[in-house]
Amino acid sequence: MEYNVKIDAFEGPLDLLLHLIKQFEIDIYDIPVSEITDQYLDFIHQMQRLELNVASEYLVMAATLIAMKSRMLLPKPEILDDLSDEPYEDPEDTRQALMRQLIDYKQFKEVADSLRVDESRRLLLLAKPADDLTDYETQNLSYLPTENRATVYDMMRALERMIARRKLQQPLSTKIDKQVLPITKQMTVLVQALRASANPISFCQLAEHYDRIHLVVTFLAILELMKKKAIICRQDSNFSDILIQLGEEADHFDTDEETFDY
Amino acid sequence: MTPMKKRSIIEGLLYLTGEEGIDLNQLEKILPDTSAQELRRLVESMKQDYLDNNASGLMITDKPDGYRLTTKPELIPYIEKMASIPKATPLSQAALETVAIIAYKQPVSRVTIDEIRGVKSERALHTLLLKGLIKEVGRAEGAGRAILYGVTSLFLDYFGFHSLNEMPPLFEAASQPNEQLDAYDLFYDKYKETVENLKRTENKDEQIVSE
Amino acid sequence: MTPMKKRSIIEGLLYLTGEEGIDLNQLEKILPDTSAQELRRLVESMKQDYLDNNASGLMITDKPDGYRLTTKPELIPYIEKMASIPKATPLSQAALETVAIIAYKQPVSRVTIDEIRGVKSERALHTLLLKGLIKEVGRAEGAGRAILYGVTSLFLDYFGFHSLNEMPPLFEAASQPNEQLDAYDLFYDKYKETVENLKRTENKDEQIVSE
Repeated sequence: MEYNVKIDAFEGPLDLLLHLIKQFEIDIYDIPVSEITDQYLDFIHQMQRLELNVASEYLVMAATLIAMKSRMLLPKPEILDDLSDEPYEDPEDTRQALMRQLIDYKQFKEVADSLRVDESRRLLLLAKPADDLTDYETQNLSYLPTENRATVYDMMRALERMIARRKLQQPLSTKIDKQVLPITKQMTVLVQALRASANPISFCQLAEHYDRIHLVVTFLAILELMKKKAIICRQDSNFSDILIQLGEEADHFDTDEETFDY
Repeated sequence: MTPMKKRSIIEGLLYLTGEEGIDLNQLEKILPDTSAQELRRLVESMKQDYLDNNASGLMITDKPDGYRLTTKPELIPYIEKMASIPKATPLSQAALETVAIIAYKQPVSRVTIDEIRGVKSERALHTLLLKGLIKEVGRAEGAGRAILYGVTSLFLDYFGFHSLNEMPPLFEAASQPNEQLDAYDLFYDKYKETVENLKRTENKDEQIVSE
Repeated sequence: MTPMKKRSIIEGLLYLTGEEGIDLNQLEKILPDTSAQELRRLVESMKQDYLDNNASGLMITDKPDGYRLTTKPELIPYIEKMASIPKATPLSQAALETVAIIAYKQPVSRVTIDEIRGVKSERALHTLLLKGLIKEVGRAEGAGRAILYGVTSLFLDYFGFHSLNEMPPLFEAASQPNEQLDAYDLFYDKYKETVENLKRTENKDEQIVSE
């Protein structure tokens, strides 16, 4: 059995059970306890073997399934002892309850799927932010209506929208961060920048426009260029700014295979 | 005032209000000599004109109690090229499931949602509150007085519904667990029906999207 | 691509970029098979069409190196009317962003707020001061001695806090980095897919819209 699906792909144990029910063509209205338990445990074990973090709620479900399966194997006591410390739990009741829970959850999952379709259709229609019409207000601006007041959630939502907007305005989005920024390329960029500039460039100057990943790559590029004597770095004292200028090998350094990229 | 003039005012206001859009009753106040019916007719004919006009990239879409100007869907590939235009992030699967449960079971507590989903829904609830799709609608009786949640009108707007009735019809089936227990067979039939309905609407949706 | 289609794209982008407007060279990048000269001609003819069309409340105005969509001047009385209707959300997005930043970062100068928001906040600050939600709390050290702002007790009262400590932690509220990233990635893929679909069926787009 191949498991191409990661446990992260599931929204919890119920979701995983629904997946197994679908995969093994199990009748959701008459779930065979033994089979579903085996499939479920098998999956969890595979995930653990792959050293994937299996959240506790998956393990709780595993325990429930095992308990149900083992009780099914035992004969039902002929006389029910209501006074015993552990009242008898009919495994059939547990099975029915689980089935109802799964059916219930499945419905909402299906609704969620249909909402996803509605959402994606909706996301194709874009509108601009509303203009601030404060300048056109003829009434007294200091009036702050107490009905329909803005809430803290309105404020948080505004912040969230602002962050989304800002993310897109930045030269490097999250998406691009993840892409390879080759050190070799950054080395070339640096040397070109130094050639274009009559004076040495300070490290702080380089750091100005970059995010963290960019900065790390730039720093590594500097180290690599120093090694190849393509640049010379100077620092007057501890923690003072580092000045970078072209070195003797600047015209014929080559970005060989030794240089690893991130 | 000529209908032309009225249309120009409506267009201008739709432009300014952007994603917030404009309510029908706001328009009534701004154009007091115009009945709601006439306004509705005017906007509907504007809608049609935008759609018919291939030289226009704009269209009027409905929002609860009003209208909003948006770009046409076929503009997306070109809009994508403009980094400065923010794009909305869709909801996570967890958030979608959670909001679906709230829509059918409201008012509903976090514990009930957790039980139905079989996992903690705290983060999803938080996201939905922040996006304004759900709100606190009260407190449960009894110990703990748990917060109860319901959907907002923004929920309808976000998914393009005019009312909750437009949601897939499993409301009765899923919301009354006790009845469900007693009338299990009935429930089963209803469920089948719902699944059929869902399949049918789903196919239709796919058609629209992929056409 | 037909000139009609190009016009629709330009109109859509002019709408979405709103007050900011769009630069000619941005348009050149988005419509690469179109020369700057042709674009200029296209926009000029669009300009004329808006002016000639009495049913339209919009016009294209020039800005340095580009264009911007605005409402026609004769709409001002109606815009004023709309601005004076009490709103469902009494604070604009700009005002909410600004007051949130002040609440978390106070004392804070206008320049810092502008940097965080990426746009000028003068108008929002003015509104907030008038409404009594913020106040001047001092002056920055150094050149310029910029005014520093903080929130007022009316702010706490209005949003129902007893103290600023009751505001949601900023990190949790504003970022939720993991979920957002996931959602973003998911969206990105979906979005690509949609774009591909759209490209494939570009000629049939009008059908979708009119459905």
